[in-house]
Amino acid sequence: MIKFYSGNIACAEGAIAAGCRFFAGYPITPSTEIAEHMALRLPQVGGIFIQMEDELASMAAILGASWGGMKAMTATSGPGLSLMQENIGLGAMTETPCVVVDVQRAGPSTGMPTLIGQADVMQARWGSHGDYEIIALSPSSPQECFDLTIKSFNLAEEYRVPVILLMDESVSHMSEKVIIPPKEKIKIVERKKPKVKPSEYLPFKADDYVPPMACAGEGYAVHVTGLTHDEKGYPQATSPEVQEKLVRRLCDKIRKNERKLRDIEEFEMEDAKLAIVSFGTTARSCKAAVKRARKRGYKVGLIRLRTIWPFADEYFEKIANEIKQFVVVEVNYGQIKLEVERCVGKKVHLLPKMGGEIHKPEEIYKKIKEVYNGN
Amino acid sequence: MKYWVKEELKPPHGKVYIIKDRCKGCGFCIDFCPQQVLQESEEFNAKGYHPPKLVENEKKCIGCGFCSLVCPEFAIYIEKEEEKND
Amino acid sequence: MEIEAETHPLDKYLRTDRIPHIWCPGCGLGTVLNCFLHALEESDIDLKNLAIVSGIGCTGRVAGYLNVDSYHTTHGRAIPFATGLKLANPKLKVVVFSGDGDLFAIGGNHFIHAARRNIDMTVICVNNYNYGMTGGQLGPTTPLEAKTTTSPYGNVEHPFNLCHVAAASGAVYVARWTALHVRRLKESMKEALNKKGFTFIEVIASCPTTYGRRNKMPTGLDTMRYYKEKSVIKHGIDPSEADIEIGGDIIVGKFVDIEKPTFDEILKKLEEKIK
Amino acid sequence: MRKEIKFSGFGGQGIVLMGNIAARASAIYDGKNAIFTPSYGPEARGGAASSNVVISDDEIDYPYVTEPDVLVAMSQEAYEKYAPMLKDGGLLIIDEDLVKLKNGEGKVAKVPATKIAESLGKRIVANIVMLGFFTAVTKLISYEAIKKAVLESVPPKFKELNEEALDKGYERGKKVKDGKNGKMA
Repeated sequence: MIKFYSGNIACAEGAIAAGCRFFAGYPITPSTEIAEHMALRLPQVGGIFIQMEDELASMAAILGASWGGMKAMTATSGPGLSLMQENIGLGAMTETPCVVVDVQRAGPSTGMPTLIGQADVMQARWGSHGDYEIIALSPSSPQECFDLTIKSFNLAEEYRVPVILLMDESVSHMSEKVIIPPKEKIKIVERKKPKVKPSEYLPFKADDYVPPMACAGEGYAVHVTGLTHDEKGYPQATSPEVQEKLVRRLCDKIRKNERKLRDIEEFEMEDAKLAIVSFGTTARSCKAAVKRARKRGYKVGLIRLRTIWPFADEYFEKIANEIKQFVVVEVNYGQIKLEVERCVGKKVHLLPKMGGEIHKPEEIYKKIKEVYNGN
Repeated sequence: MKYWVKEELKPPHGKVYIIKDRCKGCGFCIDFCPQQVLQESEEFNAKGYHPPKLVENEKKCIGCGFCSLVCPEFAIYIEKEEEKND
Repeated sequence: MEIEAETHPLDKYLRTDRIPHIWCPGCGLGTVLNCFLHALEESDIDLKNLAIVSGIGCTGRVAGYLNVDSYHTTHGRAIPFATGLKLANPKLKVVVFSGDGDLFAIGGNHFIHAARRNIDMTVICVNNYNYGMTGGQLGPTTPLEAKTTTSPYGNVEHPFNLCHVAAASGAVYVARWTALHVRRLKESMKEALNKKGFTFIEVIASCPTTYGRRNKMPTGLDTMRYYKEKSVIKHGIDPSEADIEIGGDIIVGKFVDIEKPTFDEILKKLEEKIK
Repeated sequence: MRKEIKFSGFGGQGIVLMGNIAARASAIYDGKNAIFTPSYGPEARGGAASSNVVISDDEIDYPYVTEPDVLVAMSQEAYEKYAPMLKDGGLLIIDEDLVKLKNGEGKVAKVPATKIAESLGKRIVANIVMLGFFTAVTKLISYEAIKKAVLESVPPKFKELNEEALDKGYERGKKVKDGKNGKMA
């Protein structure tokens, strides 16, 4: 089926296709159409839409719904994501599958509510207090808004972690062709359930990093707490040993699977001497610039990050020697640039924008020429 | 109905059970027992509190269960003795 | 002679491997939880489908002691978490147990909106007039002039009358008791558990360690005796007439018991309509 | 071949819908690549409204309109604001009763879209008249495609009216294109 969807609508449809049956949200530009579309669609498929009183409540509600056995999502923008952070931490600590869509606008504070920003990259990673790992994906087209929303749900279920879909205002409002595969062709992942009797079940004991999850009403009488807890789920808030084991596992279940979670589009990278690194709508401009530069003989390629977190450390470490120069193009003042620099161990060039618009291809092309020719 | 009057006149009776080591000595059960059948014991429990004990004339407990409800530690409960007519 | 026992008949409702609980001697919280266990025992509630949600604070620990699906969430957010839980699985009987600070200061907005929506859940607020776990700071229910660690010269703020807030926000059942009114509290808990809609019970309870000793009631027993002296039962009165003041009567009773369609009932009707 | 189109006018004329229909027609029914981006937010309430379409046979990377090949202006304010953006040699399409041209225009096509809509009894379909005209004049979208896209965008009871509006505009456009009315300068 071919549809003509905006990124926001594609995201909402992707959620429905992924099996999301609970949405709690609070209106905020530029994500509002996701909530509106969920309000329209969920009652048609037996799902629940609730507009909460704020983003804190929205985030708490989707955690509750997830423990109630439903796949759940909220959608917001930067200011709302800030308000959700404490409960994103609760989601990480209690290993609650859920999806948080952040349609990025320009900040800080209220910033430019109707225009693009890409500066929530670090907020998505480090927004809540304490050590934890999270997964974040970033789409560049309405098609990817659909596909990556489904993927977000699948990863949330597989890894039992909140997954953040880092959209941006541009991709959220542009409309483009979206191909919706038939239902049976869409891969759907469900959370692992316990196979043992309630008396033998340890709700936070994991054999392969991710424990099976018993939801409310399934007879397992699980205690779930944001306090440091043992494998039984009981608070052990004064035991550094329990903390060590728990937090290490919460982080390692993502870190140790970085390669599996990695999702990168390489364009013209085979013989590239200079690599552009970008994500989201901005990457589209980069692609146009790379095409132009290639026509003029520049050996330049594009690395587009679809998975932002966990960061592809190993990938960048590996290509650090082959690629002479890196240019990161992003609508912020160098958040991904810092990550690339950390991995490749040398100076990385930055072409930032503070927000309100994406780069035009000619700006990027100009930067390519400059860096390539060593000016 | 004539039997009803006769039976009700016989006061009910309760057996008092105490889980001594759970007690934190708040005194609620002792203070608010309508029959005043409880008092603080001299003995210390494992946590160093004085759990309650029955006063001499234990027959006064009517098994109302107030102590069982008011205890914050789930440390005391009542079993109503069967009301027999003998 | 009293009989020494090892276990309690209501232990089946508790995670006994976590007892004794962390609450201080003379704290009313254990009494409230105990009444709740009795209410469960006397109700027809399927434990498999009972879920307890708490926020943060001393009362927030209730969830961890009950041997059912229980969720100890973040400060103030028990109600929205419970909202999601209940809507996602309508079979559940969801009970929120939390304190006055958690439910009415940091979480106050969620309380009024859940009541407005008539989400089918029971909220039990243990009101001890202060933030106990952090050492006795003033809270949204601290009476005017009461001394706390952040009102060392006496509280200068007017407190909430929680039952008035609940009723005004749309709760279908509103009752207030003290921790001394154990039988009536237990009965109210049974009524609330068996009623559909947003039901609310405020329990005024002692906090000797951080509130009582700064306010001339150094033990739990002092506070309970005060309740005995000052409590007046007035069923059915307008809860706006049940403000709490230092030295004044503590008006208790069942204030509201009305019928109103719940959020999920209305939603179900809507789903039928658009089919 | 990448073509950029900007539809513009004032709030309430259905400018955003025009762009959406045009891009959808091209993407779904002509099988081309097309992107639609609305002007968005407070700036879209009152004042000059615009919506943007990029149509291409190839993959569209940069999604925005910067130098329109075609500018459709349905208000004076929109014309004055956006005309300077028009690409050299680009085509300007105006509602001739609502826009007074200044000097130095290149190619211009004029249509009394609002008047035609009023003659059909509904001023509100001026945007559809304009879409029909645009389709005939630019040939960037096929008639069949735009018709399907229009009809699926309107409520059933207004299908007939919109079809008529589209056709009126299209007929007018064909004449202009063929030079019969001589209005395409």
